[in-house]
Amino acid sequence: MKEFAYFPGCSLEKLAISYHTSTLETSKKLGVKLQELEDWNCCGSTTYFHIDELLAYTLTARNLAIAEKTGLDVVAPCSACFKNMFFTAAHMKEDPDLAEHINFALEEDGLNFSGNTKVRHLLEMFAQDVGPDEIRSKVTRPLEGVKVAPYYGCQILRPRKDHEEVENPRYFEDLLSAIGATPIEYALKMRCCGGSLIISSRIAALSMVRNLLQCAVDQGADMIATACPMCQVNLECYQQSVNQEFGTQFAVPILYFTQLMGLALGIPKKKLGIGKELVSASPVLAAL
Amino acid sequence: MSETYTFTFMKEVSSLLHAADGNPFPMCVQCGTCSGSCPVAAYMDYTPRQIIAMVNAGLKDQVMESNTFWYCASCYQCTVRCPQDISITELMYALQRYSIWKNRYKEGMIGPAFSEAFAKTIVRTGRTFEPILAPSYIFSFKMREFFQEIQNATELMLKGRLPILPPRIKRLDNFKRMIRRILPMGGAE
Amino acid sequence: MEKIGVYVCHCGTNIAGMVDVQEVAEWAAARLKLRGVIVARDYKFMCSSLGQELIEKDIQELGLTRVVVAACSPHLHENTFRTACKRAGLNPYLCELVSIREQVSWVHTDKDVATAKAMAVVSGGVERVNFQVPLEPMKVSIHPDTLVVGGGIAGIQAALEIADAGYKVYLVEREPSIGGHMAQFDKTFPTLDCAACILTPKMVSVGTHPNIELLTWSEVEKVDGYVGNFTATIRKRARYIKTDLCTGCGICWEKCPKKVVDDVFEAGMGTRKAVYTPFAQAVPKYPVIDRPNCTYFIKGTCKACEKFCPTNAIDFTQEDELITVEVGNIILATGYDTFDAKRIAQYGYGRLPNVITSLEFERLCNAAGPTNGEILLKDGKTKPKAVGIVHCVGSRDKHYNEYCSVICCMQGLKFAHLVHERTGAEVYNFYIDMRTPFKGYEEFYQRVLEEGTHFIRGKVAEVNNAARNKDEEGKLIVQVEDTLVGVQMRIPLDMVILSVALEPRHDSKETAHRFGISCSADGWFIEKHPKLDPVATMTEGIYIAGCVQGPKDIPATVVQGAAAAARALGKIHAKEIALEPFRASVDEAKCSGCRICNDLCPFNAILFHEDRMVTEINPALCQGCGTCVAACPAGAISGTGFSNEQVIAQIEGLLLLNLDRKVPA
Amino acid sequence: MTNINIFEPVIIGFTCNWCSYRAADLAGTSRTKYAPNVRLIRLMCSGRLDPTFVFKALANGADGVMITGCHPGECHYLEQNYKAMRRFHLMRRTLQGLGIEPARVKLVWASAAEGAKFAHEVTSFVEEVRALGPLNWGSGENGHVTELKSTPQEALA
Ligand SMILES: Cc1cc2nc3c(=O)[nH]c(=O)nc-3n(C[C@H](O)[C@H](O)[C@H](O)COP(=O)(O)OP(=O)(O)OC[C@H]3O[C@@H](n4cnc5c(N)ncnc54)[C@H](O)[C@@H]3O)c2cc1C
Ligand SMILES: Cc1cc2nc3c(=O)[nH]c(=O)nc-3n(C[C@H](O)[C@H](O)[C@H](O)COP(=O)(O)OP(=O)(O)OC[C@H]3O[C@@H](n4cnc5c(N)ncnc54)[C@H](O)[C@@H]3O)c2cc1C
Ligand code: SF4
Ligand code: SF4
Ligand code: SF4
Ligand code: SF4
Ligand code: SF4
Ligand code: SF4
Ligand code: SF4
Ligand code: SF4
Repeated sequence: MKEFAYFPGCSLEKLAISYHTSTLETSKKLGVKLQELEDWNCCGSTTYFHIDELLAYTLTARNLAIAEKTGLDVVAPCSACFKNMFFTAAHMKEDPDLAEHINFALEEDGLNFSGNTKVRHLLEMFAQDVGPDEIRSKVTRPLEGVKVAPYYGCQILRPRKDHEEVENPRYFEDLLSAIGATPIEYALKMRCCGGSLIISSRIAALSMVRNLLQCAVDQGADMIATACPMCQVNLECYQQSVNQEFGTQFAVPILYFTQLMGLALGIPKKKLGIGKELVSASPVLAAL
Repeated sequence: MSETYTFTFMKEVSSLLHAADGNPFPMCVQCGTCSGSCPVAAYMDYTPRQIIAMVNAGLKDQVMESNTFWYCASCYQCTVRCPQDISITELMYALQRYSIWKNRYKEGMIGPAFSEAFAKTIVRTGRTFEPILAPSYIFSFKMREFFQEIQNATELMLKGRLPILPPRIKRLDNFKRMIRRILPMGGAE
Repeated sequence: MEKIGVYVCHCGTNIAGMVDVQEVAEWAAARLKLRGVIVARDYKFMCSSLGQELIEKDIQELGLTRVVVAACSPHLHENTFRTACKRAGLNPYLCELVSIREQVSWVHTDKDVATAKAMAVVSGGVERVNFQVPLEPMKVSIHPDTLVVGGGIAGIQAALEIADAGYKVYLVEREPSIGGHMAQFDKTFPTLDCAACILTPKMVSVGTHPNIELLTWSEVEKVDGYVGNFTATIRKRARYIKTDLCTGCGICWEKCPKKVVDDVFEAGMGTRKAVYTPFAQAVPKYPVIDRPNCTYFIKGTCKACEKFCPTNAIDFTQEDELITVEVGNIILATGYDTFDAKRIAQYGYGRLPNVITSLEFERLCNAAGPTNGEILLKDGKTKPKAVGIVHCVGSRDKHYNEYCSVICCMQGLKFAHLVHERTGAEVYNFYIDMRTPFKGYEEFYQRVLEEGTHFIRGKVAEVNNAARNKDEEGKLIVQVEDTLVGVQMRIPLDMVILSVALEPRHDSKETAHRFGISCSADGWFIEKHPKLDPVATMTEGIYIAGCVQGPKDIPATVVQGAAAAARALGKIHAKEIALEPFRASVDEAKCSGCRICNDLCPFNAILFHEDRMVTEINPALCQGCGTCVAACPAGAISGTGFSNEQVIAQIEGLLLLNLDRKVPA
Repeated sequence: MTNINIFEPVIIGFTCNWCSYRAADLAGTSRTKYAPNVRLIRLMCSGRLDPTFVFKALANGADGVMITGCHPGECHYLEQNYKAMRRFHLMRRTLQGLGIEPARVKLVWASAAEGAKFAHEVTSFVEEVRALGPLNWGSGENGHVTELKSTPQEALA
């Protein structure tokens, strides 16, 4: 059985509660054990880098250190958390001075991070570590006929520069195919949704949301699957605002990929938090 | 009007980067890949490439007066494509930090206030909590945006997706002492 | 005691700027007097004729028996000073050149430290030269035949120059025909000559030249020997055609039912048959059967070609043939590959049908190409109304290749002109810098500007099909910053041409190793000197020409092909060559017959006499690496020019200064 | 060597004529700066390296020895650098037996194109040896040698 340390991140506590519950449900079904980190703290999202780089690394390093104690690889469902953990771990490994400075601070909480914990995004964990074949074998209700736009967003992929797949990854598509859905091809699958801009530069963010929805709908998407609470909220909550701002008529359900996996694995909708979304997915899912 | 080249600003900014060595923005060849890739470029006063040129030329006032780095969505699209391997996103962060420290930013910017509010919450509680963040920035919204936010919040509340009380981590004292080893707390405490 | 002269060079300020040369010379004269130094001088330019005369005069007047020159790298001027010594009557091998420029003044920053190091280097040289013995260069004869590998324009030019001078050439080409990349083009910049018109006559000359033995569909597998006396083993792959009977009539490929996508000559834009010549003007004219794709070889039936061939030239029983040839010189001209545009996924190559590479475009506008020279979209009928040419695809980018591919700016201009002329479409060139050096190139740029081509300064960020409005629907959208305006642009286009980088051949590292030469980290073959000897390699008798050495256009390729030929001809004319007499030899009296050395020589120079139980080294085969010298436990093997005594003495000399300093004051 | 207080190690470097000596040339022509503590000896091939050379260097006052050659698989003499590599490992064991830190001897592959790498390796090796401290091994009678014992004639005899 696969086992991972699990860092839910702040958003999953409430705002993205359905992501949390559907993650736990699908993992259970697939025989993956997730062990939530004890007493984790917020990783600072992207905002902390605006204030103090070292502090941003330290906040994340605390969680990494807690994860390291479990001896397991750690998974994060939120792309921003993932990126922070992935790069904090990488930088601390490359730069012993940085590691020393941070570990000095961690001492206050009786912690130390030596850089050995591997960091995975939840999507990578399911799509690559568990793998499409394994998932396919457990599917009881394939999502036949549902055209889903896989939305990678930014920070699952970037800024990793060491592999050329950052510009055209395929594993989300493979995962959707494994649960019987039809992944659609659309150009903006890795384009930023502007999540972090909704406060500071609303019009830019709204137009980014609009472009994304437009591109997915033009290519025939019934819904968009996300792998990040920020993306989900942004694409969903601001559809109304986009429609007001640009005179469009979008009503695209935005679900977490774990919710779709859960459906295909035969988990009841309620347990997956389906119904909590603002743009209802029922019309699309009714066809199943 | 003419300007004189000075390189102090460029050096100041590079010293703000965790790894200025690995992020040699004076190596920029002004190819524009970053700005061509940036999903926010259309809304920025200057494109990311222009900001790099301005930093290198020492045009500090113009850079500080621009909205560019506050509008950066941290999407890293520029960074993974730059043919010179420059981490433009990290430069944007550095400019944000510089701007907050020097308390210099374009009038009407919401980014700085939001960042500070967000950061203070984490430092106080160890976690974030959306509702108490709202007041610190929402006043700068225009009326329509204000109502859009209220509407969103209400809907989310009804769906059980907004928390009522701020969550706290358990070892908060240790946590605060840990932070003190990294930076003097100043007004955030 | 030897009488040694020490000469310290200023090299203008190159050395004197960082090393106190006068102090070094004075120190050598004083401190090394006991070691045999009787004169030490410094001079502004030792390699100038006055500098050399200085040495010659001292040899004659002071009776010097050894010379040490402290100057630049021996790879630059060792020969110069050896020749000077020889002129003055001193055996040239009694001269030692030590480097205080590349190894001292150019790499260090503290004058005192650099000066001290220079002294150490000089004293190392003095100690070593003491143990040098007079040597005579080994004379070896030069076989008059030459092997040219690669039949692109570089190889063709080199082969013709040598053959015209009256010497035999073996030209080995991997593909069924010679011609290389140039044969794929329609027009060539900057004069827009038709490529076939200028290339075909040369190809025909190669095919008919009495002095050229053309071996196409062949590869060199192994090379043994050394300058003047190489033996190359060549695999002639089975053609399944009896070339003595075939007339090149073309009936076989007309009748062959098996179509194959041609990834080489047509760059994937067109098809050929299983029996084929890559193009109509191919040299030689007879086809090959591509075994992995031939129905007969796959299924055991077909033989349509055999049935219809009027001369019974098809022969399915042929097998690969290994031949060996003896040659004196080798010219490598294996050219380049193009960058795989799929690696830059954001440009959509391979996903968006009308994003094509430059090589594909060459076929598209070639009159003999898949569309008969009509520039059409993938649907095969629509003419594009707007075409974009993306520069620097895979070049000048730390993620792919850092270098500039040299030809693609001009190639982009050529394409702009052709698109304009043949379709009237709007043409955009997206560039970072326009690089148009060399004769007539800037003028060509001017002409294309006049024609109304749009030039947008900005590296293209991405190409996609995500339309945001009516104008963009159904189009390819190029997203780019126009850096001269400072605005992000989205430009809807029908066709996007990616000017892909020139890259070393995918197998360049293996090829380099097979011929015993080195290649750069990128994979380009390394020339002997980047400025003063760009055609020779570090291995005597092996030359390089064309794009194997680095990206270049056709004129530069031809120049280098001719230059390589001239160098080979020079050797052939000299009939013999003097080799460095650095060879290992066994002192039979000391050899214990332990045979430890016996397996160490990769050149099989070491042989063991069972009868006498001693080892001997064949000086003709020994290359002087010294590995056996280092291995012999009895100290029975010695190397001329690199004896144990010499190296030990040099170590002592290099450390003399330190020993001095350890003496308490 | 100007600052008396800092230990400046002395390194003898053996370079191969075809690759690392050219890498040193390239470092020079590209004006790449590196630590001045190294003094180079040109051999035709790393395979020529006789272990006695290394011991001789250390005995005569060198604090470290750097052996450089073509990358495995790129030897000008086809495969002699593999032989150098094998010898190198043996040599380190011998040094250990003599009570000398094996880290005083370093093997580096550098092709003719790797001037920057060569420079970098020299500088970092100097730092490594500096950290080990002076060797002071067998430097002749009462620890000092002021004149080389053998004159060329003596040695030849
Ligand atoms: C799209 C494009 C357009 C261009 N347009 C122009 C132009 O208009 N004007 C201009 O001046 N230049 C142009 N160039 C540059 C031009 O192609 C080169 O300068 C020229 O072709 C180099 O010739 P070459 O003989 O060195 O290499 P190649 O043409 O690559 O020839 C090498 C030959 O060696 C053979 N070979 C390879 N490996 C082996 C092996 N191991 N054994 C035996 N044979 C082998 C190959 O099959 C080939 O026949 C263009 C390049 C490109 C990519
Ligand atoms: C400022 C400058 C810097 C440069 N730097 C570099 C560099 O760093 N690297 C580089 O690669 N290139 C450099 N170059 C280019 C380089 O100078 C040329 O490539 C090179 O010198 C050309 O050599 P040449 O023999 O063709 O011509 P020249 O050097 O001009 O030699 C021609 C010779 O012919 C003689 N001559 C002329 N007419 C007659 C006659 N009728 N009869 C007899 N003799 C005659 C002249 O006196 C002269 O000696 C530089 C050029 C300039 C202007
Ligand atoms: S992509 Fe890189 S090199 Fe190009 S303009 Fe931007 S920062 Fe400069
Ligand atoms: S990281 Fe910032 S500057 Fe870079 S592309 Fe994204 S939004 Fe633009
Ligand atoms: S001998 Fe060498 S160092 Fe001296 S002047 Fe000539 S090139 Fe310069
Ligand atoms: S093999 Fe026969 S049919 Fe084919 S070209 Fe030659 S002669 Fe003609
Ligand atoms: S036997 Fe092969 S080459 Fe001949 S016609 Fe048939 S498929 Fe073509
Ligand atoms: S020649 Fe022009 S297009 Fe080609 S790599 Fe150089 S600058 Fe780019
Ligand atoms: S190693 Fe020396 S002693 Fe042994 S066989 Fe070879 S030459 Fe003779
Ligand atoms: S010196 Fe090298 S090439 Fe010569 S015999 Fe010995 S091992 Fe062979």
